[in-house]
This record gives sequence, C-alpha cells and structure tokens, in this order.
Amino acid sequence: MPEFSAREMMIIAAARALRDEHNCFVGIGVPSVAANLARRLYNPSLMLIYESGCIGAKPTRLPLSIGDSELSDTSMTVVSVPEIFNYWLQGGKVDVGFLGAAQIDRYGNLNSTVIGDYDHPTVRLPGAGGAPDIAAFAKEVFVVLDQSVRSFVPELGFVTSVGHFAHGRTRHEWGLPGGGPTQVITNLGILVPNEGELELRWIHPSVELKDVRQHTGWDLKISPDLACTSEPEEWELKELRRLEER
Amino acid sequence: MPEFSAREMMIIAAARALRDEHNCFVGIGVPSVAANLARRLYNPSLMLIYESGCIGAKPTRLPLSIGDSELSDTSMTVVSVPEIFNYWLQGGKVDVGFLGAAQIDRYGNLNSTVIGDYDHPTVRLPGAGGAPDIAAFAKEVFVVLDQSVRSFVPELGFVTSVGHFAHGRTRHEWGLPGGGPTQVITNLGILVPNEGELELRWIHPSVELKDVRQHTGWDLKISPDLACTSEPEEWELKELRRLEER
Amino acid sequence: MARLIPLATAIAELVAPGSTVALEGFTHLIPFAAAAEIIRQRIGHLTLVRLTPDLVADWLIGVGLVDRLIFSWGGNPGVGSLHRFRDSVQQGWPRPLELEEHSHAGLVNRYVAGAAGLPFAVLRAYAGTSLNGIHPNIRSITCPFTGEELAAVPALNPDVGIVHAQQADRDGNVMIWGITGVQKEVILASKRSLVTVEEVVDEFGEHANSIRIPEFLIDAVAVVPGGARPSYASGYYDRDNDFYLAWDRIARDRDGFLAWIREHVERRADA
Amino acid sequence: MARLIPLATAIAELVAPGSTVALEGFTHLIPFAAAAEIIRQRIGHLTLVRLTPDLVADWLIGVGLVDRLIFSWGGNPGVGSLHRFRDSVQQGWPRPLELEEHSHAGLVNRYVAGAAGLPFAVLRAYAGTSLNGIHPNIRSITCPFTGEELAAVPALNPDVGIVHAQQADRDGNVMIWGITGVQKEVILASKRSLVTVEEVVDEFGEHANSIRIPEFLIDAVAVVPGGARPSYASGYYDRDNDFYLAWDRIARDRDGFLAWIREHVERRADA
Repeated sequence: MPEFSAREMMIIAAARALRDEHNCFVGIGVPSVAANLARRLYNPSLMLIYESGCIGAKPTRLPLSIGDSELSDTSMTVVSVPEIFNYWLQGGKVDVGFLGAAQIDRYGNLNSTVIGDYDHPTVRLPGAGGAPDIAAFAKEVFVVLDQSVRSFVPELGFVTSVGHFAHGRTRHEWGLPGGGPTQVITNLGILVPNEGELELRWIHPSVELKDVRQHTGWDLKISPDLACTSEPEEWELKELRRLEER
Repeated sequence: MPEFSAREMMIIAAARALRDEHNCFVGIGVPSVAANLARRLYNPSLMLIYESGCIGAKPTRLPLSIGDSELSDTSMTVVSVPEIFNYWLQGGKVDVGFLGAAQIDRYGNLNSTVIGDYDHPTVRLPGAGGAPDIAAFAKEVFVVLDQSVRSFVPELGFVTSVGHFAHGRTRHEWGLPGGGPTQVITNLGILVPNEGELELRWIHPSVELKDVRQHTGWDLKISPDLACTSEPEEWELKELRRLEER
Repeated sequence: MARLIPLATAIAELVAPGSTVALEGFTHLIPFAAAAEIIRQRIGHLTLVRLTPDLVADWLIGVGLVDRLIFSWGGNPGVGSLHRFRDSVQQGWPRPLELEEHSHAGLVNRYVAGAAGLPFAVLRAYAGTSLNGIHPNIRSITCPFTGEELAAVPALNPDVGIVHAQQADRDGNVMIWGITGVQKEVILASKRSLVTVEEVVDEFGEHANSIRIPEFLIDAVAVVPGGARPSYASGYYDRDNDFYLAWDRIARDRDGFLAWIREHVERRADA
Repeated sequence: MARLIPLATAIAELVAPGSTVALEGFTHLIPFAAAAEIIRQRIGHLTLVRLTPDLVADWLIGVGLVDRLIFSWGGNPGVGSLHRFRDSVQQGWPRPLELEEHSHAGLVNRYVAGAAGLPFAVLRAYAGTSLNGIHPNIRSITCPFTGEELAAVPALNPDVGIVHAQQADRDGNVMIWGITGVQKEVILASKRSLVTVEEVVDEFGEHANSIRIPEFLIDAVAVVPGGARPSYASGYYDRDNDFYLAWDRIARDRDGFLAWIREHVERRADA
C-alpha cells in the first residue's frame, strides 16, 4: 500500500468526483489541482472553465492564478469576464463548480469574507470573488477544505456563498437555480447533504470516526451508509506528484 | 456649371454635413453613399459604424447590405450585434446617425413600419430595425429622404422613430438622450428644427420655394435665414459617380 | 456532446411542429440550407424568430409553415420589400401571420436575457414610439436607484436555435468569424441547437473578430458546404447579390414563388 | 482623439484628487506603471475601483491615497492575504478604508450598465448571502413578466478608467489579446480613459480572442514597455510569480512596505 498524505487523499477524492462531468468551473489551489488531475486520469474531455474567461483550458503545468498565460494560451476560447459570469455561470452552463472557503457550516454555507464583525473584523479575508455566483448557479458544487473546529463552525458570522439553508430559507426559497453543494471533500472524509444538512458519507483510509467528530464544530451526523474512501492507487499518486512538481 | 441630379445634390449635401464628425452610424442606401463619399472627400478619419457590428469600416466599393463582407473585411473591429446596440448606440458613443424613412412629420418623427392600420395595413413596410435606437441615442440624426406629399405628411399613422415631439411629449420628456434630427436632407433642400418644428433652412440650386411647399404635406415654415445650398463642385460629382460605378 | 449528423436527421430530431425556431445570421451566414430542409419536411405551425426576416423568412412564410413571427426588420436588404411577408400580413396568404415586432435593440436583448438566464432585459427603448403597446412583450420598469422609467422585454429561449458557421472541429466545437451577429446568444439561449458548417477541420486558425462555441452547447452539427447561400460565408463564398435582386421578381407572384420553391427547394436532394 | 503622451502628463491631466479611478486587468495586463505614477504624484482621496484589488491596490492603499474601495476580491492570487488592505480595514492604517463590496458578478455588472448607458443592471445574485444589506448599492427589483425578485446594482461610470494593453496603432486604436477581462467595459463606462501600451505598431495582427478599442473612446495613450509588471502581457513577458510570493513578506510590515515603495516606486524615473 503506497504512502500518501491527507492532502493527497483529498485532492484525489476531489478529482475522482469529476469522472463523469462535462465541464468544471475551477478556482485556484486544491480545486485547480484536482480538476487538472481529473482531466489527466479519468476524464480527458473534461472542459475546464476559469473565471478569467478561459474555456476549455488544457494547462500542461499548474497555474498559480486563475489568469495565468498558461490558461489563455491553451484554451479553446477566451471570453470577457462579464460574459463568463452572465452567459456561462448565470446562464446555467456550468456542471460543477469547485469552492474552497475559510469556514463552512452544517448546511454547506461558506464564509470567505470576514471573521468577526463586518465593520470591525478580527480577520479580513479576501472576500467573495466569484464564489457566491458559483454557489448559486453551478448545477452542483464541490467544496474542498481542511477539516477543523476553526473551519467547520456551528454558525457563520458571514454567509458569502449559500449552501442548502441560509438566513432562514432553503436555497430553493432563495430562488437559486443550481443544486448547491453535493460533496464536501476534506482531508478526513467526504460529507454529503441529507435533506440539506451535511453528513459524513465516506471516511478516508486510516482516519477514525472520532477524529472527524473532533475536527467538526457541531454534532456531526453520520450517514447510515458510511463507507471508506478507496485509497489512492499508485498511478493516481504518481500523476498527482508529477503534476505538482512541474 | 456641371450638370447634376437632385439625388446627387441630396447625397453631396448629406456628405458635406459629415465634415467635422468623428463617427457615423450608417444605414444602407443614400446614407451609406453619403458617408462613404464624406470619408473620401472631406473627412478621411471619419469612422463608419454599421449595425452589423462593423466599426471603422473602409469599404472600397459600396456595400449592398449593412452586412457585406466588404465591411467586415475592412473594419478596424467587428463586434456582436448585442454589443453594437447596447454598448455603442445606447452607450452614447455614436456622433451622427443617418436615417431614411417612408414618412416624416413636421417634428422629425419617422414611420418605417406600416401605412394604414397596424393590424390591417394598406402597406406593410419592413419595420423598425435599428432606426428607433439610432433616433434615440445618436448625438444627432441626419434624415435623408425624397420630399413629396406622400412622404412629408401632416400626421404619422405610426411613429417608428421619435424626432422632437411625439405622442404629446418632447423627446426630452420621453427621456431620449440623443439630440434628435438636426438636419433633414432632401432632393429639394435642407430642413432644420426650430424649437422642435422643421423649417426650410437651405434650398438646393435651381429649386423654387413653391416646389418645396408643393411637395410638403403641411404648411412648411421657412427660416428667416433661408439660403441656397452651394452647388456640387466638379470634383465632388466626379468622386460620387466613381463611387457609385464600382 | 455535439453529434455530427446529416442535416435531414438533425432537422427531424430537433424541429417539431409548433416549435419556436430561431434562424439567425446577420446578413452573413444565414442558415438557408436548414430552412430548405424544414420546408422539405413540411414542419409547420412554427414561431419563427429572426432579427431580419429576409429571403429565408419569405420562403418559410410563403409556403405556410409560420404561424407567428418575432422580428425587428422584414425586408430584402438593399432591394426593398419582402413580398411573401407582405402578402401574409396584408392578405393573410397563405395563412395569417401573427407578429411580435421589436426594434433590433429590443429583440437582441430578448436573446441576451435568454442567454444570461434572466427572466427579462432592461433597455432604453420604445419611449415615444408606437411600438410601445402593440403587443404585451414590451413593459416598463423603474430604476431602483434613480427612479427612471425604462423598457423591459422578456427573455427569449427558443426551442431550437439554428445558425450556420464556417467550421467545426472534430469535437464539435464551432468557429465563426467576420460578422458574428447574435449567433452566440442564440446558441446560449436556445433549449436545443443546430449548427450547419462549411467544413470540419482538425484545428482552428487565428482570426481577429472570431468567436468559438464549445461543443457542449451544441446538440448537432451538420456539414453543409454552401449552407448559407445565397447569403455568404466569409472566407468561403460571396453574397449572391444578383439573387437578392432577382428575388424581388420571383417572390412578387404567388404561383411563381411556389413554382420556384418546388423547383429549387423541394426537389433538391438532401444536403 | 487618443493622444500619445507621456505617462506622467497623462496621469497629471486625467487623475485629480478625489477621483473615482478604475484600474482593471484580470490577472493579465494590470496597469502597475500607471499606479506607480499616481503614487509619485501623490494624488489622494481616491475611490479605487477594481474587481481584484491585488498588489496594485496594496500599493495605493498602503501609501494612504485611497479613501474608498469598490471591489469584489482582495487578495494575493494563489498566495494569500493582502497585508496593506487588511491593515487598513482592521487597524485603519494609514487611514480607514471605506468598502463597497460585491461579488464578481455584481461589480462586473456595475461596469456593464455603465458601458451600456443604463442606470442599473439586473442580475441573479446576492440572494441569501450576507452581502445583501452591507451597503446601499445592492437593491431588489421585480420582473414585470414573471414577478420574480432579482438583484439590481447601479451603473458605475468612473471618472477615469485605466488599463494596460499590448499595442496601439498610430491612430491610437488599441488592441488586447489573451485574457481581456473587463477592459472594454471599463473604457466604455469611464468618463475619461488612459491606456498604457507595450508598443505602437503600424498594423495589428490577427489574434483569436482579441479585442480592439477605437481611438475615439480613449483620451490618452502612453507607451510604457513593461507597464504591467509584475503581472504579465501575453506575447511580451510572463507573470513574475516570484515577486507575488515575495510580496507576502514585503507587505507584511508597515515600515518595510514604505521603504520598498520609496526604493522601487517613488525613486523610479518617470516611464
């Protein structure tokens, strides 16, 4: 059995989730690694869409930003930023959106704006960017983030992106057309919503249930179908490491 | 003195009016001939804009339609039709719009939709196209049409494009940002608005005032500054004829 | 996702009686071959959407396949009137034609809203004109910041969007250059879409003013060389201006028109 | 209409104290040289508009020239936080910063409405988020056809729009290729505009995904080779990723930041 890190498990789990998708709206960081890995390993026709307007990018090395020349140079087409948001995202053309965040709650709502009071924040984070729009419109959303009591919190001080239930209403009641988060992929396992509340559905190899509970800021529901994520294969790890080396 | 037709006088008068303009939104027919003549004779940097999205077209022969390849092949850039209407016309970037019509009234309102009742028309005309938008947004509008009692009518059955006063309100009251028709150039003379009502300001060489009156369907006001259009020069006619030959 | 199939198959699959069909192409790349195939299959009771219903609309209206026309300018560009369109509006021949009439800006923005997933679009238009009030699809809206009154038009999401393009690649991505009109908006706004192309290429070249449409937005691609004739395809063939001039005579007379359609459209082999 | 003038002259003419200045370029073609010139001329009390206030905003905010920031994402892309931006929001150093915060879609549509001559734009956005209600520039509007509630944002028409482009021709027309961001909208929406370019060419080449902006929309063109460094200019130079990583350390400390600005921005000769 090959050695692998929790981060590698998370990325490979995220990449596997893209096996049968047509296109994916990619943010920078872990989502970008996962989407590029998926294109190499499982789904060569996966179309990568970046908020910089790059559609069908085929980067040979991982970009540092969502607007690297590696993306525009290898894209099928590049459109303006208004077009990517209005016609592609709001227009309902995106199958999967990938999001990270500083914090998440049990409904899959995300905070990437501030910790503390908005006008007098303890920590000012970068802010919304395209996240609320991705969360609203992608047919489904995969959230990728490390699990800890600081990030998996019982209540968000600020809802940047809507999951399944926020400010007293369901996403349907808020009129959001996309399906919302269908998988929250962490370093410990994979959570999926059940009637809007996240529950642990898969646990990564050699992680114990009490670890997951300890790293969740609320009383985490466990799926009756809880199963173990299949561990990374040699060839998956090899390609991931090759990709991150470049 | 060179021989010339009333149509040639009309085109040359229209071309002369473009001497100091930056750009011109061009319709097909006489406006297109006039704008192209102006670029050749008086204003080589005049930027021609066509509703097909062609910006800065430099056709070497006259196009038959607003979307000929001669236009897109010679343009500085070609943008989409939504862009030309939303960003360029509605966005207030057009200096002069050129319009023709089947009918005009004393306020410079134009009809290019139907003669007779809308639901049971005597004559169904092609309709609005971009005319109402040009009339609304161009900083000024030049109207070019042949003068007759059939075309210069006391009241329009249908207002396709707004001049200075329509349906009981001024164009300002209708919230139209452009300046409206500043010149109506015909085969007989040039009319300009005075407090919103067209009056005859120039009369073409060898046309008599009674001819103009006879060919106007209302009691035409005559400007106290009425003057005679200067007649076409040899070189103007030569270039016009060369242009129309191609 | 975009399947490469014969035109006849694509039309049979995608266009149903009663469909709302957008046929776009602004002077350039008008999908005449696709319209001819609709005529050969006699798919009727259509709502035809087209900014500039020119000869292609005269064909479909004249043979009686169109119940309703959503449009902004109906003429023979640079030539004059559209006789079959006029005959149906003025005389109800071969059937009455219901009109939803806009300015270009109004209809363009119906497509834009449809492409953008919005229920309506806002524009400065129609104020003071008689277009306001002739049908219920022009309404007014108040700016929540300035209090200004503006016009609103509803989103248009045709059942089928049909356009012609120069090239597709082997994955079914499509490339258009020259005048690109509202082609992108039509494909994005339509529930199903068909693109006829001049040819399939291994790789697209560089063209200023080009647009590319990804395969996953397109249901079918049909290779139809010359599919935009008598209009033109930049880089392939010129506009047949003589035919546009001749059409004025051909379409003037009902019987002459029908004979021409029989001869040149119905008897033509499938593309 | 677009005059070719030195950068220092253009900034002095176009940017006044208190101006609303849009500096755009989405990762690609960020107008760093123009920002440096604003710092050298110490033009303050600015409202800075930028979708992604990254290093260029850290510069301007850190030296105290910005009173108000209209933005949607403030970070060092791929690296982390923006320390000068954080310090001004969290500690009010060197001065408090008033924020108008949007999602990308919201701010993009403020520019789109500005470019289109509309007082506002409609979008599906903000529903259910805490962004709704933090400032008065997000309101709701009802579709006059379906009754749906949507969001509205007001048009943005900056006093000055500044972008960097690859090329201008001798008439002052401008060409951009690669990632084109919101550059066209910014030029169209702004009351005055400045484009810095890598070079002036006799004729533009063919580039897929290129946009061209006519001279009559541009007030000044300044030739500034390398004017987008440390960001990049497709076809000219790559992004200086090492500098973006180093910035995290440089900007972390107030004195270190000020020393860096003195050394690398203020003492630099005029471009």
